[in-house]
Amino acid sequence: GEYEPLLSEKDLTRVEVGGDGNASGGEDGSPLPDDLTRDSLELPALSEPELARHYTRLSQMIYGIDSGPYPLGSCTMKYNPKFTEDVAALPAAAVHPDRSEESVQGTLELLYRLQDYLGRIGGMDAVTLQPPAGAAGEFVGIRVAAAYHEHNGEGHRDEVIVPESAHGTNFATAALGGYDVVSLPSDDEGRVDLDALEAALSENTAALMLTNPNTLGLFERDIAEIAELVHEVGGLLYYDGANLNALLGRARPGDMGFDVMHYNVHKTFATPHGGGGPGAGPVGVVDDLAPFLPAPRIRKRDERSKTGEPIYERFDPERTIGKVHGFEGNWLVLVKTFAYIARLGDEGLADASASAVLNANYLAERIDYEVPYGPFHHEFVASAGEQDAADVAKRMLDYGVHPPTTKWPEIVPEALMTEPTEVESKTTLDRLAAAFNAVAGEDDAALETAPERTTARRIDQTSAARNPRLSWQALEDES
Amino acid sequence: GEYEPLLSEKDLTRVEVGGDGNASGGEDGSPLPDDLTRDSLELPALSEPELARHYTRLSQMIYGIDSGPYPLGSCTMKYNPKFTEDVAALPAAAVHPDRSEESVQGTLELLYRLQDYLGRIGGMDAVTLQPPAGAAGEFVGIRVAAAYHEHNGEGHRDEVIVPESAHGTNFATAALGGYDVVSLPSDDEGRVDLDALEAALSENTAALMLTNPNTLGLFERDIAEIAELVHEVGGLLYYDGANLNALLGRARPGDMGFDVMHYNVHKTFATPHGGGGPGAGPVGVVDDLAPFLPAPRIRKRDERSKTGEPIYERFDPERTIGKVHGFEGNWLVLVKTFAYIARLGDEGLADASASAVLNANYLAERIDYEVPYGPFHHEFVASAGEQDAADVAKRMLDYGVHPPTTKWPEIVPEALMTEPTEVESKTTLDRLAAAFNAVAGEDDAALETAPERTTARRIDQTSAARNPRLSWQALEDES
Amino acid sequence: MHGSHATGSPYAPHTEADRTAMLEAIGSESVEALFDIPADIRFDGRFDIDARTERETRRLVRSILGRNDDLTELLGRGHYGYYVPSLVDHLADRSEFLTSYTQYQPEISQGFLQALFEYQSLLVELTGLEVANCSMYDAATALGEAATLADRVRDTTGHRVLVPDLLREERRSTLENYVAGTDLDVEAYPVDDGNVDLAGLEDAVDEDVVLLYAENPTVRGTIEEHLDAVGELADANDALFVLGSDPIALSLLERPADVGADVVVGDASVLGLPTSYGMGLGLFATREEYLRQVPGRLVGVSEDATDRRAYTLTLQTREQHIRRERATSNICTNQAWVALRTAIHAAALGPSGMVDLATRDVTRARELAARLDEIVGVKAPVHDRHHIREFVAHVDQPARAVAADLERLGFAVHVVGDHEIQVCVAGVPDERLDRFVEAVAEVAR
Amino acid sequence: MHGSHATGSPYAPHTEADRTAMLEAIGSESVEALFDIPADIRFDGRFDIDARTERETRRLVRSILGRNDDLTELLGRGHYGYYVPSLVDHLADRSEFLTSYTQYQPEISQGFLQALFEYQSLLVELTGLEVANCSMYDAATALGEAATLADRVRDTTGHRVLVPDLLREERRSTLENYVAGTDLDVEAYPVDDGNVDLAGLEDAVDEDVVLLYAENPTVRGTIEEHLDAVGELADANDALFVLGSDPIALSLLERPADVGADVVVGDASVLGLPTSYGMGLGLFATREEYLRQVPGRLVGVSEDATDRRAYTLTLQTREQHIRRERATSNICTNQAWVALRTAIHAAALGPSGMVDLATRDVTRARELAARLDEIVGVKAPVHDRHHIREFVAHVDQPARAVAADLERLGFAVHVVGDHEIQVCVAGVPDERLDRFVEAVAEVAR
Repeated sequence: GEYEPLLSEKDLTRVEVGGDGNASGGEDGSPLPDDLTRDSLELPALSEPELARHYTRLSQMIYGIDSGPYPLGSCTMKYNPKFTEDVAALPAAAVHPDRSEESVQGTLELLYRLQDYLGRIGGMDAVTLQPPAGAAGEFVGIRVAAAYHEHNGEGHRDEVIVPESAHGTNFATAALGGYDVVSLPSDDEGRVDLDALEAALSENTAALMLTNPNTLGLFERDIAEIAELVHEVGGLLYYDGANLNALLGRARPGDMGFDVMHYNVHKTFATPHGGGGPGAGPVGVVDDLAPFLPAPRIRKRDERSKTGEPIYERFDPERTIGKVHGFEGNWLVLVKTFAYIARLGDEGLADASASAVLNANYLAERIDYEVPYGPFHHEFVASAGEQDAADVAKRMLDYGVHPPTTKWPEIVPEALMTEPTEVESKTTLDRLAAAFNAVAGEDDAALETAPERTTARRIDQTSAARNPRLSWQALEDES
Repeated sequence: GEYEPLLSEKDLTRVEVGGDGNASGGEDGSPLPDDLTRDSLELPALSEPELARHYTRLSQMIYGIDSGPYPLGSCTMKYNPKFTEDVAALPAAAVHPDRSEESVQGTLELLYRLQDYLGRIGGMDAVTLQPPAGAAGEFVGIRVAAAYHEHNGEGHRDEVIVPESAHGTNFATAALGGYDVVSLPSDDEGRVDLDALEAALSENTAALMLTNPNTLGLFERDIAEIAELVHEVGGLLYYDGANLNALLGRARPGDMGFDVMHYNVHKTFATPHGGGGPGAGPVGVVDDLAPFLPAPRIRKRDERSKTGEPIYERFDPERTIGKVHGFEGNWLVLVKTFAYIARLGDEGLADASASAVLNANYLAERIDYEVPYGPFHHEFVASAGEQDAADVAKRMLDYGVHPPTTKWPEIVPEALMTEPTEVESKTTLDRLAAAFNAVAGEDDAALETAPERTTARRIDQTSAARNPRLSWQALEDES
Repeated sequence: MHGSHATGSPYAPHTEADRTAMLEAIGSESVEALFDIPADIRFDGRFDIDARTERETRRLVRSILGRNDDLTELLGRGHYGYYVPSLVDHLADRSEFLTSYTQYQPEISQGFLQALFEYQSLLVELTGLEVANCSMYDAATALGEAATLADRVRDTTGHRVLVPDLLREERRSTLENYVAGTDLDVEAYPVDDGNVDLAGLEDAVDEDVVLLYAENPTVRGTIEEHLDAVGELADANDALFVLGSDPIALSLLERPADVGADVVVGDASVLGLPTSYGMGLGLFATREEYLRQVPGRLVGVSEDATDRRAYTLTLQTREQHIRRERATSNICTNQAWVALRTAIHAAALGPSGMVDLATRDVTRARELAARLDEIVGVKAPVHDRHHIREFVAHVDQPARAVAADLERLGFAVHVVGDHEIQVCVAGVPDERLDRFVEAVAEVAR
Repeated sequence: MHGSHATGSPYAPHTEADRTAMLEAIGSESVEALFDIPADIRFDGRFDIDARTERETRRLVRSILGRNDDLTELLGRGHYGYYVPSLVDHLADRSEFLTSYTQYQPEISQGFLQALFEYQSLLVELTGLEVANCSMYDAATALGEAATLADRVRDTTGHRVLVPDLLREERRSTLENYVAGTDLDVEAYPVDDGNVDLAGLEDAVDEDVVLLYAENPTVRGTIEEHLDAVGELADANDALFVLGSDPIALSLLERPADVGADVVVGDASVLGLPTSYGMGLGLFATREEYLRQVPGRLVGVSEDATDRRAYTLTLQTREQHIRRERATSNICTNQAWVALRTAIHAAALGPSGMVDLATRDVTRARELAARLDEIVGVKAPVHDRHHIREFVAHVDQPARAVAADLERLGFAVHVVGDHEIQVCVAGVPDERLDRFVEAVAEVAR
């Protein structure tokens, strides 16, 4: 891998703003008084060919889903069907959110249909599409729960229970919602400890946040009892949708007793992750909670248009918590979500889960590392044993594959949290297993110096944090 | 670089055709009698994710214009503006060639306007857009010349004169047209030798094919005299448009006395080369030759539509040579050509040539290899001297740049035919020069073992030709 | 498309033979047997969602979206339809960018990390602040995060968050949700003819204020004339001064650092995204002193084992996946790919292009207002201020009726008062503006 | 877009400072001084072509092409509008494929070479012939190249090229231009009810024939029933048997090698390209014995210096850049990128998908013909043969009038006789065919 200079190392051009030095040339100076404008702007000025090469080169230094397997447990990195990009790029999708309802019936219809699809898939009564990511979905869930309790005169409930093995966002979201987080240990088999749960539940419990299958890939078999316990004390049961790809067509959160859930569309419906977003985190709720959902939602009017087509409209739920996004969320991601679901249908979605579970079980069988808990579904957590899991990951890079999520959940020592997803072929899984096993047979020296075959070698994290240089300006100041 | 298996090494699935084994499953056997169908078809059956990875990986083993400088003399590898892809992909561009004129007015208008643009740029009276590549354009030119002479009762003319330093297609095209090729040596300064030309010309001369600037980048200063000499014996003067990017806005073939010319749209108007096409080779002619152009051409009708727009129609030139393509050429390439010209306009086109010439002169100044001929324009031919030019090229690959065209034209020993084009920045030219100069300083041993840093190392050409294996089936048979 | 998959996911590759071999290796009789789900909660129904071919799915979406009217949008108020160069699509759509995960393995993510580092640097130049993160969801959520930052960093026991009473209601509502878990309250301060009412603000501010928010330009397109005074007021009361803006406006308007801004929020996707129903890119920049309280991801420079410069996500101990309930935010997935698009668009414009674009936004808005003002029944702009991109016009007719009539003529505008419409020139070609003026003349009298 | 370039090419990067520095290095006073063009032929006029912004250019092209009517095309006759999976665009548009040159430096072109090698292999499987080149321009020029091949390889002194009298006129005209420089003459042999008239052909063939051409399917969509007999006739007279077909038809129909074909030509872009006004991909496959006489480029396998498999253009001594006037063809730039698209499309379909597609082309054409046949005033198909994709229908009304009426109703069909239209089902969704039947019923009586 060759080093690619920063844009600023290729060019920096300072343009004077305002007065005579106005960049707009033909104009008579600046259109604004000097005291309302900045003095100058200094940025790279490069031609289109130079930029094309810069970003092409940068892209070549990235491992994407089209590069090979990406078995990041809980992150569910699936192949992203190319056609969904084309539908999101349709000119008719490029509309402004402040348009009149009459003039965006297409957008409203698509959103309505997606609300409906998601409701059916999750077994939920009402869905909002507004949250722009999974964590934002969690936040909506927690805010809805809070509003619900408040409305019922139970504003004193100030605790949210979160299992030890839950995603970090669960804890952070509960805290952002103003709740005290009550951490719940796992039982010996890696599932919710019912006794511990009973002990944690109280009249102060606002909600229990749960992933099912959990982060070990294990189905919480006692989910019906868990739901009963939570509901008994007046709490709500929240479903973290990160692992929904394991269950499509076989179990629905709504049927398990969950009151509110979010969907991670990139994990369950194959929208691209974009190197960290945009995502979408729609939230589904049971009827009792529907009045609290964010505004607006979309509904069908009773009457039809002159040409007989249904008419859609926005409406504010009766006791809405208001907004969690300035407009209506990540629309283009929602278009891709809709297209994916409409492409696969019942059979496709069910097959996606079946293949995801099959793949995880097959891969686990093929690798030399121990997998302490089971039976698992779409992901499993192996233990690197005497090896350092983070080093294992670095070394796997040298074998041309993406490593699993590491060192989490902590219940498994030196965890290798692995989720191949349904898109990998047997051949690829065998190749991936070979990479695991090659690393399993290596000594610490090989692991500690890894990776050796990547664009960058092992990167010093400590130095980055100790001496933060977060912009090219900071680099210049340094030199 | 990692080896990428053939599709056939990933999977080969044999499907029975006809009878019970019919792949169409639901059908009642084959829809055709067995004796009209093949028995089976054996090809790879892979999923979309597997294919995405295959072709993504293949793409990573290719050096394209977005990878870096591509100074192939005479090939004119320019940056291809991205937006031209978008206009060629417009749904309205996807029409069938057998549509009625009334229903494809948009396509006809674009073709008409492009004919017109090209006529102005080349100084030609009439243009056909049908030839699907430069060599096809040459063939049209030669066929038009033949038809013209035939029409004038001069069918006896059976010689086409081609300078020694001309593109190989000139020779091959003249031969394909049934002509004897008369080869013309250069003078000491690298240009057409007027005495030799006079000697070669006769009443049997059908045409002289000429590139200007020639393949050494030199302008044929005597072009007016050359034209006079050719015309005097009743011959026609053909302009090979490969080097037109050197002259835009400064000289036009029509003004120099050329009777017929082709345009290489990828060289002059930045349409992508696609790893070997599709291209387009429109041909322009003076009035006398217009009746012989291929059919159809496009013209404007006298009347206008009800809404006042011009109406376009196809017409067959009076004494047309007929067709040189089954339909009307490489339409999508022509759309990109039109878009490029419409984007740049007079100033942009003139600047393209200016920058191309400036870049060639600057680069020549910067490299250590000798450049024996000048003053050159958009390209120059350096000599590798004691080094083998082909080895120099291989070694340049190791420096991350594309090498020049080598060993041609033969007038320069160990030729390095170099054309940076207008798109390279000074910084890139300096980097390219550094690559030249690094190689210039190396010994034969380093050159002969090059390249070392590429996906494949030096490839054995002799073995490929001696034992041709041209399909995966041939590889299977072997093993 | 994939022959052996008449049913099932077209993106799952197994043939029947693969499946059999894999089950055999696992030692399971069937795939269904791998599901460890108690019978009583098994779902045995159907979603009743039909599977479709790729082509049918494309036609379905096209036909649904085809119900959107084809209007010329003169709409803004926080979401804009600037022309995005083709280059941006072609580069950002490269699958390595589009389909990679968050850069937790920096050794194979250098390209994305560098692009995000360059995006951060762009914002540092535009704002004059030292630290920019590599994205929040949008302007509204970025403002919400600024409030929780204020809650964390202020020593005082204050609980008041002041925002202008001219603020998009959605933005305020989002802010209120973000502070619902804190002791903060959101209050409005007055605005005078489209600018901060300095006297009114002075009356409103006290020591209890932890955050003072202003926007430049405002939601009505006016340019604030006394931001330095606002900054001083905030400073004098030890309140965080948070300024809302965007990269195009910042190319021309006063640099936030120069008026004392502590945090800049806004929508950076004015560059990089075409109109997309409000999808955006939350800009978040702040002073270095708040570095360890910043929400979201930060890309920093480090070295690899061969001492070459390398990029990596840094200061991750602020984040939820490590700090859990003590994280600076719950954000995980952000808008990284949009930040990439913004960075490419900015690079394509270059500094002159950016200044020119903002300058044209000022002159074209001014010119359009002047032309509308000549129409009987219209007064524009309503506010006697400088404007950028957009302005409010008074119409004698009821605004709703005017907007509905304009929609019939092919133009979408905002209704912002009983007799006020708001129009935006961003991204609208000149000849469309000409036709718009004619349309207004037709309907406004 | 590029700030410092108010005028000039937006794709040329020099600033004024660069230009000055470069001129100084060269030792030239100005760029213009570098042009060595005599004054009397200098062009000092203008082309009168306005420069436009990228956006304006896009709008211009969109507005011009917007004049094309939006019709459902039931058109074929050698050019088809099959649905091309989105995957093909996304992969083939990767700039490494789209913007690279011919693979003269194979060490940095392995990916493209491998894709072309796989394309060749696809054609070998489809035709049963051992050698396929990596593209000609289109079917017509491939036929022309086959004729010059015949001219080179036949020992006889023959000069006759026989083609069916049912042949697209454009294809024949192209062929005639290709043989204009040889002694060959093109003649037609008779066709009977849409198939080769074997008796008539037998009468026409003699030792003077060097090339016998047939198509399967024919231009009228009929499937030839006695190709083996045609092949035998050619063989008996030592004529090259050239068969015209395409990859979709070849997935289902008799394998050319099995009926004695020496060369297969045709349009391979039925896979890979949507309707594109006739742009195509010349398929060219032949027997191994003609290997060294093949026109166009060939990719072969070799080894690199480390003995790893590597791909390279091979047998280049056949080509114009080396052999000049003794080359097997003048072709240089071909249709490589279209071949890539075809290969990806074929791979996306897989063998079952290809057979299914061809099978549906047979059954859907049959069904549509039957439905049209029920309409008063229509008889379909005209030929009592098997069809694939398309067929000719007799209409009692003048065909031109019927076609014009159908066009008003949104459908395009071919007029192929005074009372004959030709319709093609390829790529037309079922519900459009339903509406088409209604439209025919409306206009045909």
